[in-house]
Amino acid sequence: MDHTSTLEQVIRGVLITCVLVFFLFPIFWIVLMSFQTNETILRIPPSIVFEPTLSNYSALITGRLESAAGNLDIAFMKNLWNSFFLSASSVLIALVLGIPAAYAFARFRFRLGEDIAFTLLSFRFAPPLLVLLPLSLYFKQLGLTNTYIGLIWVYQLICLPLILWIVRGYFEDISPDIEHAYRISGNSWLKTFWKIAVPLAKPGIAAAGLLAFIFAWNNFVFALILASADKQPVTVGALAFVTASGIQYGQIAAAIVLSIAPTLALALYAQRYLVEGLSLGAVKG
Amino acid sequence: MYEKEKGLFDAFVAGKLSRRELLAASAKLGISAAAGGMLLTQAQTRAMAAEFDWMAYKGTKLKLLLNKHPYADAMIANLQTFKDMTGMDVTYDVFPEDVYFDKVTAALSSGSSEYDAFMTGAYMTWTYGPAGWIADLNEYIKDPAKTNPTYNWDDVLPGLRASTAWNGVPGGELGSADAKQWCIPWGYELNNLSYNVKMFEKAGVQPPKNLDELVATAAKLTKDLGGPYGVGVRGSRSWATIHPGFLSGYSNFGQKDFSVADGKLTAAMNTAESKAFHKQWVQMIQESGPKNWSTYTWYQVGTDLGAGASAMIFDADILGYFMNGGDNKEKGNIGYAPFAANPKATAPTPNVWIWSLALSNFSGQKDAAWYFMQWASSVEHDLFGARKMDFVNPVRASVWKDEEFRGRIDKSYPGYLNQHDTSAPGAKIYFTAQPLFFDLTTQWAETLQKMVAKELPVDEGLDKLAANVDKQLKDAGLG
Amino acid sequence: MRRALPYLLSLPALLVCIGILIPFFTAVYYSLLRFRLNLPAMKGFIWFDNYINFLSDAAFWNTVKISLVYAGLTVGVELLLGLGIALLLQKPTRFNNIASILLLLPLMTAPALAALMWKLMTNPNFGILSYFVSLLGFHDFKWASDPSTALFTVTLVDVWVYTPFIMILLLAGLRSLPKAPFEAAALDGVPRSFVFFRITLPMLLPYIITASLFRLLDSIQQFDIVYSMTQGGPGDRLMVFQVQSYLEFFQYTNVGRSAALLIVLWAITYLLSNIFIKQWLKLRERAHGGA
Amino acid sequence: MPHLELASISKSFKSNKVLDDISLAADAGEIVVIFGPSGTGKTVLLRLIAGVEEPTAGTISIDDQDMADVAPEHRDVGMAFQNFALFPHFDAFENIATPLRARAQSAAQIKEGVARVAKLLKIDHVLSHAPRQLSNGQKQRTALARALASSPKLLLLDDPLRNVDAKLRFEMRLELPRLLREAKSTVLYVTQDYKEAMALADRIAVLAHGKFVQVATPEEIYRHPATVNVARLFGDPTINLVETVVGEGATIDLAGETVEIDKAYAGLKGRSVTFGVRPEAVALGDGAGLKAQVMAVTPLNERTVLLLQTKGGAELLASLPSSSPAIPKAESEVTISFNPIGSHLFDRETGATHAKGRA
Repeated sequence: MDHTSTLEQVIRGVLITCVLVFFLFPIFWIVLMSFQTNETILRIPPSIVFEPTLSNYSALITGRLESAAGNLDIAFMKNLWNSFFLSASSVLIALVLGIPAAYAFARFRFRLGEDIAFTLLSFRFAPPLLVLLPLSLYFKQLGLTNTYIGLIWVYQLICLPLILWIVRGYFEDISPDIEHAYRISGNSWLKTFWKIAVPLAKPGIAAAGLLAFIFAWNNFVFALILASADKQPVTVGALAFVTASGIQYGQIAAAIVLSIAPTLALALYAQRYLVEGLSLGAVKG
Repeated sequence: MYEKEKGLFDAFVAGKLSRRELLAASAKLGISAAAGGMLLTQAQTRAMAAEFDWMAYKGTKLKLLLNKHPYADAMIANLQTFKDMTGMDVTYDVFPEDVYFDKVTAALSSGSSEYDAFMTGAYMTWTYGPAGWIADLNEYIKDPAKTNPTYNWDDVLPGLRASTAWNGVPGGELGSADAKQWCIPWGYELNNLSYNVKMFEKAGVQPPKNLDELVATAAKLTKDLGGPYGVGVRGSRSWATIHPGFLSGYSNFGQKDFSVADGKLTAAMNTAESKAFHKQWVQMIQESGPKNWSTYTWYQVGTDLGAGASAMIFDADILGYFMNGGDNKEKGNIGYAPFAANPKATAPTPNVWIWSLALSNFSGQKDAAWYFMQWASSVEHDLFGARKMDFVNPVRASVWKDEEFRGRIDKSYPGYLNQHDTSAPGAKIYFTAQPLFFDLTTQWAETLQKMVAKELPVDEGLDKLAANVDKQLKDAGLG
Repeated sequence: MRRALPYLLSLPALLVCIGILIPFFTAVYYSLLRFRLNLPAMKGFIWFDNYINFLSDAAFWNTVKISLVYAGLTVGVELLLGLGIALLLQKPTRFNNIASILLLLPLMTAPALAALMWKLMTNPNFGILSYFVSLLGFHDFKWASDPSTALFTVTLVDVWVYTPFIMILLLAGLRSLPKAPFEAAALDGVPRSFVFFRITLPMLLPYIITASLFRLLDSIQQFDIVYSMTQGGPGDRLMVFQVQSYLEFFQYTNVGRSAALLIVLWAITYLLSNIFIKQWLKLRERAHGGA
Repeated sequence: MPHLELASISKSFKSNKVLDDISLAADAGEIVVIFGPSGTGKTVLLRLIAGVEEPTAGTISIDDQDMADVAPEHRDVGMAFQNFALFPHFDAFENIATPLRARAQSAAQIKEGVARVAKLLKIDHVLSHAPRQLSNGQKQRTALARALASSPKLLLLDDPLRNVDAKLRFEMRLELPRLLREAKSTVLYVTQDYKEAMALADRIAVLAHGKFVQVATPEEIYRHPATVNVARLFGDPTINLVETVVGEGATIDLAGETVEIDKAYAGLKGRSVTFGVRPEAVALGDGAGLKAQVMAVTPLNERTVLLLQTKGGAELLASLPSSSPAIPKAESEVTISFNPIGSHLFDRETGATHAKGRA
């Protein structure tokens, strides 16, 4: 639409700027904080003039925090790895389980189909607090207490419904004739699913996978209750800087920045697929 | 090592010599202070080894659940000593304070045998004990076969020993003869004033002596300083708002949370005196408390003092202690004062928070775990932590007498020893032990919030609170 | 084989979830008990007394009200804002693509940590936002601390964290809409408002429903932000379900009551999502049934 | 032995019966056009044959083999979809190559096979383009090429010219017969354009309300439509239809005037009928007989269409070759008669054609 007026463009520009400021200013502020000591962060009034320090990051990365109160051991990098491992594996498994199911709900009208789909969604709102405690008993009997496998299993409660419902919508938007054409051309159901349905739903899968990854990454109650300290994610790890002798805002800010980094990288990577999906106008004839 | 010197240090460790005497005697023997320190550590191990088989559980693996706290840091720093002495292996899970008690509840309510011993507060044992999650430690302390002869349980401050012992009867007096020892005090905090000396000088005020003065001084500070506010206290919707300064002041007027008669509890927070106290307290917050008071927890109260946003706090003494160090802007500017809210009171009556060690009932190796607990709460470790680490406040009388510790504190934290020594005799838990502790204190905090926000008049609010509390006590079969 | 296929495809996902959720039934059982961990003597089966007690409990109704208001408010604002932003960024230019990813940053910040940061930013002394607000002349703005602004503040944080979620789903939806109707409308000179309300919005509706459904499920179960910011206060101003049942469980160890609260929450959520899904299915029938 | 045989096929979606007990046999190499207005289940029928849907009842056999348990990929069918259904993530070459790849051909064979059909369909210059870069005509040809590429024994073409512009449709209508003959496949071709049907079909199967109304050669269908509806669907301009009653000795009443019709209908006296006459069967003269006034003259390329009105007010269309020397002018008066070959009587109740019996 080329006939957008200048006035409209100005208004759009102003609106986008407002949006970016609102959503990104806190992030910008956190980034600034991550280069400050507590002393400069806690100035009255706040100011953006400060002498930057890398001490927060070096403390997180080397795992030692030198402070007047003594040395603190920080397991932050381990937490970061746990977060990454738990989120990535959970999303991967959720994709493996969720995409075929999403496809089934999108393509087939089958008895109990909607009921099964709804049941799967309803897991999303099962109260985690209450489920987790009895669950720890069952886990003990199954030998899953304090194992990554157990955690990844529980993480399916976050990832699976999300992937299922978002990807389902995308599958439904793909004309079934495209798949029919491929099958009639002489390809099996499985090959059609793999070569046609999945690639065409890629933007949806990328979006759902990314969101599931983010939600898994942000969770902390599961690991907190079901696993010991060495399997805690970064969300629990970052709280370690809330200490009796004060909140280490600089380190929390640095922890947030470090914990955002992998997700951001993933999002930028997934962006490729999200964009690729945009040109699929033909699919949705 | 010369036998004479060894004898000298062993005598000190056994408590036969005071620190001063030891120093004098070592000087005579020509031992330098530094070498003296080394000898002392060796003596610790040797003394504890005497007449007790520390190696009885050699090879056993213990696992602890710890809160991220300077006390835990001090223990971890000294843990090798224990491992060497006992041949046991000790691992630990450290969780951030924000989520620590959730983790404890999760682990214990599921009957997890993963952890043998864990850190706890005394209030929490009012839940853990009746729930059957923790062991009565009297069975260990009083058993010479299990506890080493130099453990010296009676050295632990009596108020703290009593505060961590309860007979499990709702309303039952803490430390009564039939009480069970649910946990061992490890480090504790009492509530007094910590204040910014420079700000006080600037405004020309002295640390207030009672609540009237506190309200007036805080108001004057707020007005005169032009920026920082007068007094920081906690205000979040939590039991933690009630237990520090608030309850300390409240108790000083002789007020109780409940009255107990015939084993039944009734709310006691709506007496005339209580209402008067609440009014003053609410007025103080409204006039000179933090603007965001109702979100204030330990952290905000401390941060404000350390960063110079508040002129004083009525909260844990060690919070003021922490804010005098680290990378706080006001480090070195913090002073300490004992505080008795009631002008008629003879001494402060601070309520206390006691970080303690408890023994999990689900542990498969309780005897071995007790070995760890008695070491971690021993004079020797307490001394080590108090001298070298931020293991304050120590819970043992003998440590408070230690000159090195006193010297260190007096030098860097002027007035700290005085506030502690003045208040320690009256320091104990002033709450009535009962299972609805967390429910009812949270409601109390909620009521306070409504009063400060002027949504509810004080008198009416307290009457309502009392009625509500009575109903819940009845529902639970306690009232 | 052909008939079994959809079952074969969806069964693994179902089994995996059901496996985890067996304990849910334990929770239902708990809700029928008088069960407080620290009063073991009074444990007993009481049928629906926990639920019946709610009926006469003003605090419970306050919780229901607050939870619904909170969910409605946050989802409503986020939906409008998210839709607006998605429309602004609809054209797949390089700038818009990068902007849409950057806008996901708040979502990538764990809510518990985000709340901690917002708490600092709204601190009256050190907080940059308090500073800005005071520059505008509001010296006494108390953010989450004051009953009259607490809901606003917490909503603000929720909006900050979760609007990007709706935005990205709607953006994906907008960009995958077929182009033909829009081109036709542009050629015919149909007014833009008409295009938006009669073409864009209806076609986007399935995405809007999916996005708001997930937000609603999360929002009505909000915990992290409210708990870190105010713990349900000031007073009982923000006492939402999860915070209340969290306190009941972890602090008061009142398992029976906590379970009953959560089951009520579950039922409300179930009901709401059922309504949404009915709508969603209807739309889907309309969109695909005609072919 | 017919190549494709449908026996009593029915298909329902929930309570909605789309196909109702239809049967059809097609010989190898035969082009059968399934013709009918939209929504009559033509596409569904093709899908059933392709195997992407299952019939509710009945059997489909190809080469005498029951297809009930044969998956679509094993039916050796080529299908072109109305909406093309190109694979958006493959380029045109890969789209066309799909059936060849599935048959595990060598790279060289695939290249050759694609080149062959691409050349045939004149899309060899756009093979490297993605579907979204193709014009509608190119998309349509690509879809057709894909269906043809593996030279399947059975070709199912679902209204392939529906979504292309008029010019291309015209061209393709001329080209397709040659292409389809060359492919030597049995073809089922769905369309709702009667000219397309007439141009392509060996036989036309007219589908209405889930049933075949008539299956016959194009000429037969045109000459002897089975029902009034079939008559109406074929022919441009459409057949003139007048509701009337048969009178004495093969006459009908046309707006108050008695008009003679084919003597073969003499036995139908008194019946309520619809009289139908093709515009080209309306003969114009200037002698005695039924008079009509020429209201309008519309030249349409090869034919010229005249709107006539009788004295009684009945309006009729007549169609003459444009080359005819005697095209009357507007406003002039003519005498009309009806050529028996293009005249029919249909039962007014059932719509069925009355057989032309002996008088």
